[in-house]
Amino acid sequence: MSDALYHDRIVALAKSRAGAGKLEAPTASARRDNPLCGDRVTMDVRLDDQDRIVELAHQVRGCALCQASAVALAARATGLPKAEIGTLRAEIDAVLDGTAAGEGDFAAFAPVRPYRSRHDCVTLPFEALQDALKPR
Amino acid sequence: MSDALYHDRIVALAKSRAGAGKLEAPTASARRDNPLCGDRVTMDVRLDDQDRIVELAHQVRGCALCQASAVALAARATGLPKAEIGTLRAEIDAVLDGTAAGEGDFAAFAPVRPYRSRHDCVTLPFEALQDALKPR
Amino acid sequence: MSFDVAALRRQFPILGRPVNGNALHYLDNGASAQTPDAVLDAVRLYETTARANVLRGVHALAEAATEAYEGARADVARFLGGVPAEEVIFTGGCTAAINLVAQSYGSLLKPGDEIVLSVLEHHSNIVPWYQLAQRIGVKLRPLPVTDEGRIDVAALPQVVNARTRLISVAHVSNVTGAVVDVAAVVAAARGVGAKVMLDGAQRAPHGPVDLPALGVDFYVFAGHKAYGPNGIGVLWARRELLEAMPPFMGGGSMIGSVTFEAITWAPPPRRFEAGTPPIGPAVGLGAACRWMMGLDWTAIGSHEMGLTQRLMDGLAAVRSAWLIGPPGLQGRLPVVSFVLDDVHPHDVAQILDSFGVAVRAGHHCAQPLMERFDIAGTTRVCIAPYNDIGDIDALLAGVDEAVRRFA
Amino acid sequence: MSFDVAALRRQFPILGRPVNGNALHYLDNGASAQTPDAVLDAVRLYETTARANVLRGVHALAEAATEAYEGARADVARFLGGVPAEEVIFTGGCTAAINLVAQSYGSLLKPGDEIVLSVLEHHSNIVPWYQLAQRIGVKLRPLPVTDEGRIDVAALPQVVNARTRLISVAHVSNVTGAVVDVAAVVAAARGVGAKVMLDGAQRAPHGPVDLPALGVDFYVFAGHKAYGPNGIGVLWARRELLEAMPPFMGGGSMIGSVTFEAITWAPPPRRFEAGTPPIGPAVGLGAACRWMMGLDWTAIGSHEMGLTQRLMDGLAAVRSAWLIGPPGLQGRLPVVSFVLDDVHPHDVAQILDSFGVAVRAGHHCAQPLMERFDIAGTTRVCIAPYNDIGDIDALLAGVDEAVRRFA
Ligand SMILES: Cc1ncc(COP(=O)(O)O)c(C=O)c1O
Ligand SMILES: Cc1ncc(COP(=O)(O)O)c(C=O)c1O
Repeated sequence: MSDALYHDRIVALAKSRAGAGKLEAPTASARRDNPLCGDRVTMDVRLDDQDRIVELAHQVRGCALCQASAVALAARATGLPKAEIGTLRAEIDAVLDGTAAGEGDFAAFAPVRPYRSRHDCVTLPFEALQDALKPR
Repeated sequence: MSDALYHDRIVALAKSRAGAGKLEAPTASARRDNPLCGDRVTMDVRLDDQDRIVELAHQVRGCALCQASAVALAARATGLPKAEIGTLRAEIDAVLDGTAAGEGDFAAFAPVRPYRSRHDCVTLPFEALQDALKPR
Repeated sequence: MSFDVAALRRQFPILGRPVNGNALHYLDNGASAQTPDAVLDAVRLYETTARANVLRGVHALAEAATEAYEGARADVARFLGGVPAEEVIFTGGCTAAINLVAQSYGSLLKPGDEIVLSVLEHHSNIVPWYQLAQRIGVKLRPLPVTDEGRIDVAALPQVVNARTRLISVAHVSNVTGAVVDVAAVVAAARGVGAKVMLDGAQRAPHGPVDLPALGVDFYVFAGHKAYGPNGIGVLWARRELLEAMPPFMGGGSMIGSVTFEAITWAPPPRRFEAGTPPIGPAVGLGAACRWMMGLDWTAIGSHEMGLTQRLMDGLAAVRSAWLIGPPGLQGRLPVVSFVLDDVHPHDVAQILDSFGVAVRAGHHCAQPLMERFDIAGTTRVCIAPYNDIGDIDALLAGVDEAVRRFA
Repeated sequence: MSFDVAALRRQFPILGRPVNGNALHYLDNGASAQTPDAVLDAVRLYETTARANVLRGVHALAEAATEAYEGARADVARFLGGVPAEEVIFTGGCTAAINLVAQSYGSLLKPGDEIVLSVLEHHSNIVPWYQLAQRIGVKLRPLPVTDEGRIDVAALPQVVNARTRLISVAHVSNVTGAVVDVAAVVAAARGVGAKVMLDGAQRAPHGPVDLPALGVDFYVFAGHKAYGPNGIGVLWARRELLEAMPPFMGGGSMIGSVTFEAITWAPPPRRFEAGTPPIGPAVGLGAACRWMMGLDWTAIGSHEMGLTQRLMDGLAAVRSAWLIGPPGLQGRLPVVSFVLDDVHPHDVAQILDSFGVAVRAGHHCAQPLMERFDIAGTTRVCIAPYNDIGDIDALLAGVDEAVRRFA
C-alpha cells in the first residue's frame, strides 16, 4: 500500500525542500541522471580545508522519494568529514535491503524496501554527492 | 507414407539416369542451386535453327525426386520448340497443386503434392532448363 | 453500447486475477498489452504439436512448423491490409525492425543525405538514425511538434528538401496519442522523391491497418503491444525496396551460397531473417492478428473513445492536472498523458498502483518531446478494448488521492 | 542404467503425440529441441500473472515482470558456471548474438586485423564475419578440419599470428558432434593477445557449461536448441569487453540520454538490449536452464553415449553407410552425421519420416564443411536426454528400408 510508502514523515521531508537550491561558490558539484526515468539530481558542496562538508545544496527534478532522500542526506551530511559519506551510503543501502533500521530520518525509507524499482529514486542523491566528492 | 511417394515409377525414373551427362557443344546451359538444401541441377541444351530442342543433358546433385524429375523433363522436352517449355512447367506445377493429373511420367509426381517442402526438388530441373532458355 | 466488454475481458486470464489484493485495472497497454487465450493457446498448440525448425526439414513436424510460421506471415499480411506476404519480415521486435531499416536501407544512403524525424519520436525511432548519422554522415532533421502534441505537418516545407531521403515518424504518438497526418507526410515525401516509414507500435493495437491506402514505404510494429508474445516484431516494406536492400544480420537461411571467398544472398523475406526465426512468437502474433481481425473495431473505437472522454472529463475536474496532448477526441487514439502540479509522475503511478491501477510514468522513451514541453515526464494512460468504466474510475480515484496526499 | 528416460519423456507433451499415425521418434534436436512442461508452464505463468514491460514500471506487474526477467538472467548466469549476471545479454537468438559481437566488437577492429574461423562453422558464425570483412577489411582465416571432422588445432600455429584479434569456433560441431579442444584454442589466442569466442549452440543442450574453467572471452547459445522458447539467445562476454564495446542496435532502455544532438549509452547489459527485450522467451529460457541444472548429467551422458554407440554400431552394419565425424565416443557429443551411397540425404530423411523418425538432411548451414568432404549433404541424428532405444531402432529400421528401396 502506498499509504505505507508515502507516510507522513516522507511527505513532510519531501515538501520541506530543506537544503534545496544552489551554492554561491561550491567546492564541488555533480549532476546525476537516472536515464530510465529522467530524474536528475545536482549536488553542490562546500568543503573546509579539513575536507569537512560545511555546506550542501541540492536541486532535484524527481519524485517524492528522491526529494525526501536529498533532504535527509543533506541534513545528515552537513558537518561530516568527506570521508564519511561512504558510511551514509552504506547505511541507506542497508535500510533498503532491510538489514538495518537506519538512524534518524534514514529510518523513514524502510517502507521503500519491497518497491525495488524505487530504490534508485532514494539512492540518486547519494550517488550525486559521492560523484561530487570524487577526487578529480 | 513414403511408400506412396517413392513408388516404383519414381524410383525407376531416378535410377534410369536417362539423359544424364553433359553435351559436347550446348547452345545454352544453366545451373540452378537450391540454397536451402544444397541441391544443384545443370541443364545443357542444343537448339536447332528453329529454336527446337534437339538434345538435352542434365547433371543432378540432388534427391530421387529431383533425379526423376530431370529424367521425365528431358524425355518430354526433347523435340519440343523452346517456347513450349513454359507449358511443361505449368503442367508440373498443376500436378503438384493437385489441379491436373499430368501426362505420361509427369503423373508419377502426383504423390509429392502433400509434401510441400519437396515441391522445389521436383521443380529445380524445370527452373534450370527455363534459365538456360532465357534470352540473354 | 453494443460492444460487450465483459465478454472480451473473460478472454484475458490476467484481468481476472487480483494484484496485491486489488482488482487489476491495467492501463499500461502502451508499454505492453495483455494477451488473450487465443494467443496463449495458439503458442501452446504450436509448442506441443508442431515444434521444429522451419525451412527445409522434410519430416512432418518441420512441415507443420513451416506451415505455422508462414501462416503467421500471411495473417500479418492480411492484418496490414492485404499486402503480399513476401513483403512481411519477422524481426525480434519493433526496435529490431527499425534498426534493420536504419542499417540496411541506411547503408544505401550517402553523406549529406537527410532523414526527417519528428520531435515526438520514441527513442527506438531516433537512436538507430543517430547511429547511422555517426557512421556515415547523414543528417537528421527534426520535425517540430505543436502545442497539442501533434507532429507539425505545416512545418514539412521547411524541413523536407531535395536531400531528404526518408521521413520516419510515429503513426501514433506513444505519449500524446496523436495520429499523424499521413497523407501530408506522404505528399511532402513524394514531392522530393523521399521514402516514408511509419512506426506503428501504438497504432497496431487498435485494429487492422490499411497499408495500401496509406501509401507509405515502410511500416513497423511490435507483437507484445498488439496482444501477441514478446520477442517478435514486424517490418513491412515494398518489394522493390527490400530487393534493393542488403541483409542486416548474417546467418543461416538468408544465404544463396557460402564459401570463405564469396557469399550470395537469398531473396526477401529470407534475406532479412538470419538464423532460426522467432517461430513460436510469430505463431502467437499471427493468432493475435487473427483475433484482432475478428473484432468489431467500429464498436471498439466508440468504446475506447467513450472511456477517453470520461478520463479527460475526470482530469478536467482536477485543478492541478493538465494534459500533454490533444484536448479532444479528434485525430487521436486512447493514449492520454497528464501532469499534476506538485506531484511527480512516479509518485502518481505508485499511488495508483495501490489502487490496483497500472499506468506508466516517466519520459516514455521520448526525451526530446519531454524537452519540448519542458517536463521531466508524464503519467500515461493507454486504453485497450478490454478496459472498462471501472478502470477509468479507479484511476480517477487514485489521482484524487495523489493530489490529496501531496497537496 | 540408473537414469529413468521414461520419466523424463513424460515431461515433454509432444513426445506422447502420434505423428501421422506413428509414434514420434524425434532425433532432429540439433535443429530445435523439444520443450518440457517446466518451460511451457513458466512462460504461461508469466503471461497470465506477471506480463508487463520491464524496467522502470512502478506498478506491481511491472515489478513482477522485471523480477522474472532479471531472474532469468541470473538462471542463465548460473547455468554458465556462475558468471556475473551483468555479463549475460539476452538477444533474439544465437545468430543475433554472433551478429552483435561481429558488429559491436567488430567495429573496434582495423583493416588488416585477422579473424580465425574453422571450416566446420555454421553459417551463423561465418556470414556475420564475412559482412564485417566486406565492411571494414578485416581478413578471415580458415582453420582446417581433420578427416575425423574435428577442428584441426594442430594447424593453429599456421593460421594464428600477431594480426589475429579473434578466434571464433563452434564449441561442438552441428554436423560431426566433435567437441573442440578449447584449451588449445585459448592457448593459441593468448599467445598473440587474441580473444576467443565459442559458439555453444550445440553444447548448451547437453548441460551446464563451466565458463570460468574454459577461459574464453565470448560465449553464445540459442534458447530453442536448449529446451527453451524460440526468439531468445544469449551472449556472454567478459565485463571489460562489454564495457569497451559500442551498442549494436539502438532504441529504448539502452541510452543514457537522448537529444537530437547527442546520445549517451547505458552500461552493459542494458546497452546491448535495445527496445523491449524478449521477456517471455527469456523467462522460458531461465526455466529451461533451471530444468537442465536439475538433471543428473553424468547419468544422461552415459545414456546419450550408449544410444550413440548403438546408432554407430547399427550404421556400421549397413554396407553403404559411412560417417562424417569422429568414429568413436571420445571428444564428441551425440550428434551423428552419415551418408548412404546411392541414397540422397533428403530421401533418407523422407523415408525415415514415414517411420515417425524426425532427422535433418542437407548441408546443415555448413557449406564449407560439405565442400571439405565433397558431399552435398548428410543425414544427421542429434540425440537428446529424452531419446531412447526405441528411437534409435526406429531410425535404423528406416535406414534399412531406404537402402532396400533404392538399392
Ligand atoms: C553450431 C551452430 N551455431 C549457430 C546456430 C544458429 O542458431 P540459431 O539459428 O538458433 O540462431 C546453430 C543452429 O542452427 C548451430 O548449430
Ligand atoms: C511509438 C513506439 N515506437 C517504438 C517502440 C519500441 O517498441 P519495442 O520496445 O517493442 O521494440 C515503442 C514502444 O516502446 C513505441 O511506443
